[in-house]
Amino acid sequence: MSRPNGPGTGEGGNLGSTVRIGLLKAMMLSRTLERACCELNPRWFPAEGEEGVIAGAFFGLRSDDTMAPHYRGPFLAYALRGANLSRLVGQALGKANGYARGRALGFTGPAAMGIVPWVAGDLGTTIGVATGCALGFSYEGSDRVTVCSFGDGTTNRGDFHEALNLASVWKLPIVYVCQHNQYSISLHASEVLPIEHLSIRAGSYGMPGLTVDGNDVFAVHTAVRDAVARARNGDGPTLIEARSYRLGGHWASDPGGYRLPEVQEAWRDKDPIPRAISEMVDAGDLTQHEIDAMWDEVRHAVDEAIAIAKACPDARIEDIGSDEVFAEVPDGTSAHLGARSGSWRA
Amino acid sequence: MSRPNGPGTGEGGNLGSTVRIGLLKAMMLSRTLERACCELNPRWFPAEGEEGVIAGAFFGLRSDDTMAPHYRGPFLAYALRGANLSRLVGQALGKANGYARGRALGFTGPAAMGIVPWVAGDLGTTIGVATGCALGFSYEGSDRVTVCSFGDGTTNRGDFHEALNLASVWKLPIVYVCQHNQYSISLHASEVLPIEHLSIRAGSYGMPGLTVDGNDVFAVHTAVRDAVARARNGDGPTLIEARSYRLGGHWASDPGGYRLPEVQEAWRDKDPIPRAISEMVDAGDLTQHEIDAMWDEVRHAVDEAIAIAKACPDARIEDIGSDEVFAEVPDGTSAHLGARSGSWRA
Amino acid sequence: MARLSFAEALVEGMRHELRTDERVFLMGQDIGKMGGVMGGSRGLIEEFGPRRIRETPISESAMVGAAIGSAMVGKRPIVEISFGEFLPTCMSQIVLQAANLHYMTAGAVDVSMVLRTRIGDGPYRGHPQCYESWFAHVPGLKVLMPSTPTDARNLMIAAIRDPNPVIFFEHMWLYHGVREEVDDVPVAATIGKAAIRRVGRDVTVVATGWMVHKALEAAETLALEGIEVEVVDLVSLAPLDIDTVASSVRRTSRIVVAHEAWKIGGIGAEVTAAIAEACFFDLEAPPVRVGAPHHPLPMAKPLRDAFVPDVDDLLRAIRQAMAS
Amino acid sequence: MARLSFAEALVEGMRHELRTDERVFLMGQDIGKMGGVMGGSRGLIEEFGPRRIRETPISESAMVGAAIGSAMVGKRPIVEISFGEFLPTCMSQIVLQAANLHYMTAGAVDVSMVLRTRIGDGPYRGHPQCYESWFAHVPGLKVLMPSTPTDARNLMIAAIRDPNPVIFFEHMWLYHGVREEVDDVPVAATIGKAAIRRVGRDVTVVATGWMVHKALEAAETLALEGIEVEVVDLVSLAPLDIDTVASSVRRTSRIVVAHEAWKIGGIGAEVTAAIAEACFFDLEAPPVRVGAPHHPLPMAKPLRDAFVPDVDDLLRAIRQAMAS
Ligand SMILES: Cc1ncc(C[n+]2csc(CCOP(=O)(O)OP(=O)(O)O)c2C)c(N)n1
Ligand SMILES: Cc1ncc(C[n+]2csc(CCOP(=O)(O)OP(=O)(O)O)c2C)c(N)n1
Ligand SMILES: [Mg+2]
Ligand SMILES: [Mg+2]
Repeated sequence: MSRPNGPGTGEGGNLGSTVRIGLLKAMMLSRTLERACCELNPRWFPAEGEEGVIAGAFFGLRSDDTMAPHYRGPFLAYALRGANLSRLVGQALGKANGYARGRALGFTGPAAMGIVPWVAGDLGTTIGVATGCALGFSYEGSDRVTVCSFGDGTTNRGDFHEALNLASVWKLPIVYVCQHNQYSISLHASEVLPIEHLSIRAGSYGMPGLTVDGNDVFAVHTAVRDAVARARNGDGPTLIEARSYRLGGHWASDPGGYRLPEVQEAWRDKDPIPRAISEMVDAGDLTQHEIDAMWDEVRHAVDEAIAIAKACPDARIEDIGSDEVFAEVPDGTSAHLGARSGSWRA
Repeated sequence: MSRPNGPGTGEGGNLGSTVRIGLLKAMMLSRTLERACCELNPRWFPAEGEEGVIAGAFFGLRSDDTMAPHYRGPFLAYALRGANLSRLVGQALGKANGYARGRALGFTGPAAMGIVPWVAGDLGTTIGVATGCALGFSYEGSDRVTVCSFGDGTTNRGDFHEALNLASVWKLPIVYVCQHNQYSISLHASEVLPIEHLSIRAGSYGMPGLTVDGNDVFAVHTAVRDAVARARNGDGPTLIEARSYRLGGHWASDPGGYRLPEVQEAWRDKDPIPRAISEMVDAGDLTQHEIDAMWDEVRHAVDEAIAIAKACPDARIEDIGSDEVFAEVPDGTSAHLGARSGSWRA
Repeated sequence: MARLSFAEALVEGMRHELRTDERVFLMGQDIGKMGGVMGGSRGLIEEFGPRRIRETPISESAMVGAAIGSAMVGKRPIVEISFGEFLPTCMSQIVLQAANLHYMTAGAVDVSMVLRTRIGDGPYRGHPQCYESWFAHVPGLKVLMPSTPTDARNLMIAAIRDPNPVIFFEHMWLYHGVREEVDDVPVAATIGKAAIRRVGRDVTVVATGWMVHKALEAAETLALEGIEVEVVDLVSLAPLDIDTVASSVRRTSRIVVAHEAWKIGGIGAEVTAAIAEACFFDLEAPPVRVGAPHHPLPMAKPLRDAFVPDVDDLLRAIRQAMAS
Repeated sequence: MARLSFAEALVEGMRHELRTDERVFLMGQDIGKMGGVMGGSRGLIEEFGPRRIRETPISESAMVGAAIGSAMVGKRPIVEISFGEFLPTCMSQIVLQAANLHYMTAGAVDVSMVLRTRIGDGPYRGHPQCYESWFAHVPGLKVLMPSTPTDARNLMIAAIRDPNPVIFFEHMWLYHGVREEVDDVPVAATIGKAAIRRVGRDVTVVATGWMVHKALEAAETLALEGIEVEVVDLVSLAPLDIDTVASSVRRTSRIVVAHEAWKIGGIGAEVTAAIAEACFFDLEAPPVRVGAPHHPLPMAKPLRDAFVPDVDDLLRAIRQAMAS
């Protein structure tokens, strides 16, 4: 694995056993939760194979930090922040119990928990918003940070460029994690990216950039943890390219005829979860028995969440309407006429 | 002068005497023409000091290549393409004899001559259009190329990023020249750019990037000539950062109170025109007498252009209207109702 | 006569021009080996290969810039922005470059490009924003929204041949939702003409895209009650064929304008205002507009269904127009 | 009472909030040591320093994104897009992020930001595009266009305090072109209210920005002929105070709607359509719209002058409204 610019992989040994167990469990939860969503919703975006990146990026943040996860696999980030699993599954199903009451895309996050939510589908724009959260932290002089992830294909959007430049000029406390799964829908990275390593793009902004093995959750987490520490310390942003592979289709029902089954199989062998498990068993962190118990626990939690979500009513038309188009203007600041029509139907 | 990525400066000796004389004369023309525009129009954008970049970038192209010059000092590029000086001066004055009949910004180019014209003021977007010209050439399999220049500040626009990436993915025949004058209006590069050398941004697109001394017209031209040859040869785009300094204000009447007079004076001493002259006199290319004659010739041409332009009527309201909002649809392709109102006044 | 879906008809139109004009090519994301977004370019990569069916990075602004520049040097690009929701990412190229170039250069260059994009609610629940009225506001753009397979094919041909920038809106519900016998001989349709889809003497309903079909359904229902609805399909939002609408209104004296975009500031505002100006003394009742309610577009299916104006909304609006 | 220009009043409004609310800061290009674009932030850097008056790169989309994100974590950013012509470069942030966030999160976050920008013809001959109707079409945005120094200051204060995204259009001709005695005590104006600038019984003229002043001039002229014009300044384009317009029209029975933006698809289309719906039986004459002709905005001064609707255009329109 090349390291164009900064420290690299293989520092998993650095992490204490509690953190390692936490990372493994996070990956297990992500795998289980996202598989369930894929089964329940054929248009869900499978994150299978990329759990090392997601868990490594969002594990261990402070509750006052903000998270802006990529749309592929974000439920883990929300869960780490304390989101209720049945409300998340409800979102994937379009149920009334979702955090956005069915208004936003299913993969949106609970914004009140310091999550940059998905309120639209235009890739790249959330990178700018996440950067703005970091500006807010810098402005207030706090040591809060933002972690923002996005796909490899999204780094070709102008918004990526503008946001990273601004973050560097202002030395904002943000860590950018590229969840590099080698694909943008049907297009392989080699068709749309003229470079092998996205971490080199950090050089355009004078920020550290590094490439890590995204299927090594410990390596990802070590890199992000160090970058978070830099950011907290006022030393500015970092770009981390975490290389992995999208084992599933672009969406759950995508037959993926645009790629070779043998390549897919080869990547299946690099699955980050068995890899972490075998490392941890070898290191004596966990026994096979404990691992089985962790799977059981995670499966039980997800099954319960599914049962609750399924029992919920579908999103209700009473929940759309002109309320909350605008936040209410507090008294004494400005009187306010409000939107013209009070009802949701024109 | 640093050279992050590729060959560098000081190859002026490479150039034949005819080319060297041509470059000098081009700089003289640019200086004279643009000074006149500044005198005639307080909102003109002075290019004084940056002639090395402009002449070096646009001299010696084929007539079937396209040029997309930066808005600061583009008249030289147009003149090299054969534009009529009095029509250019007319544009700066808002006269009816301008190429766009007063419709476009004064610094717009004669599009029919293979120039990407300025039809709006949003910086960065023309980089995408210029890249499209190169796509057209690549698509048709010709060896035509595009040279596109822009300011240092403009490289922070998302459009810069998207265009250079696309050009590299498709190996388009285009040379990007950053006319780095260290300022974006009142902001020094150090306030808005987190890196010293913009040529490093080429690395994000896997294209060659190099930094040249923009006040050394021969160095600029050598670098562009080589990059043009690469592009013609099907080897793809290049980014050249040509470092110079804006001796005047952002616009002619800008007092420029945001910078130090002593720095300005130091740069005045590096003026690319006396520098080229003294090199050429030393090398025996030209005598002082010949140089005086060149200045006379250029001044005469510009004086004449001014006189003609001044005598022209102002842009005429007959020249606006709904004609040419749309190009006419040729017979047999599709009947066409045209715009609703035939007159220019609603 | 082949029975074509809307999507197939679109592909037929592009295929015809790709075959007959070497200058024509298509750029977009996932338009090749995946078969196109929602099948919107199915089969083209096999016939024309990657030089003419060009996959692009996620760089919408550069994509449109590339189309403009290549058009300026004589090509006839079709650039596909996968969904209308992504138009805000490339507005400068569209409204400041493409729209201005011919006029601002006093006619020195043409920008013969087509920008195709998918909008509207449909089987695919994502990215359906309907921003078409923005483009109708900006001079220099032609803005089309076909509602039938025949128009999809023949307007696509006309758009490609047109020497001007054409924004081509493809409604997602129509894609696989309507089929029609389409004449075997492709012809270039006339850009800038509205179409009367049903003749009626009592009330004029002006609609776009999927709403045209809903209006025809509403008309069937009302015919049973003896109300004869004339349905005008705008087809072209710019140039706007207000003459066809006006002459219909002069016959019916009543107008309802319906679209899926937000009512406030939608193209219906322009049609209503233009008719109020032109046909004030012909109207016997206030005009009625139907459009989406003024809040952001929700995503869950029941909310989406409630958000998008439907046949009931049209029936209510038409009855209101008939009431006074 | 101080006599303030429009630009000075804007700065006063920002200064007041910067002084009283530590969460408020301003971002933009050339807003500091240069004294602001056209003096639009003069003196602020001296008083508040570079932490609160933040110079930015030429990255409009990131600037708006930065405003949104910082608002989400509790700040009150004002982001300055130097000119309206650059709004197309940051549309996604405005219409898909800022506008949607509060609604789509079911109220979980507020986006308390002001986006200020300069539009319209004026002493500065560049970048004057008037795209305001695009924003009025999109739910979730408040859209303001003051026409007087008092409103400039007091609406700026209200916009900064408002917990929602407010797009604040500053007309360039007004900047140094109008002065007014402004009450010493700054107050937050009410957002969403139109203002009757002149009372008249014969015809209602609805206008925005500089056109309000032209309408007042036209009204003076027509008063000499015995025609009493009521001038309504929209002030707020979203929410649109159609009630104030409608009650004026109910008194006068005639309406002219005027703005500097292109007539087709401008905010005047919405006002005209809404009034045609609401006041159909009150109107005695067809509504008349005044707006820019439907071609791109030319740059040379005489062409610009001819392009921008003027007092003569208004006089003609008002006489037309009075004729039938
Ligand atoms: C601006 C924009 N353009 C195009 C799309 C359509 N689209 C949705 S997902 C996707 C692929 C994204 O690739 P990447 O960023 O690598 O993320 P991945 O799906 O691989 O996780 C595309 C092109 C979009 N959502 N937004
Ligand atoms: C998108 C956009 N944002 C802001 C401006 C306002 N503006 C005009 S010139 C300029 C400075 C440009 O700097 P640079 O690219 O370095 O070119 P220079 O003026 O130094 O030649 C700015 C910010 C603009 N024209 N377009
Ligand atoms: Mg990817
Ligand atoms: Mg510069």
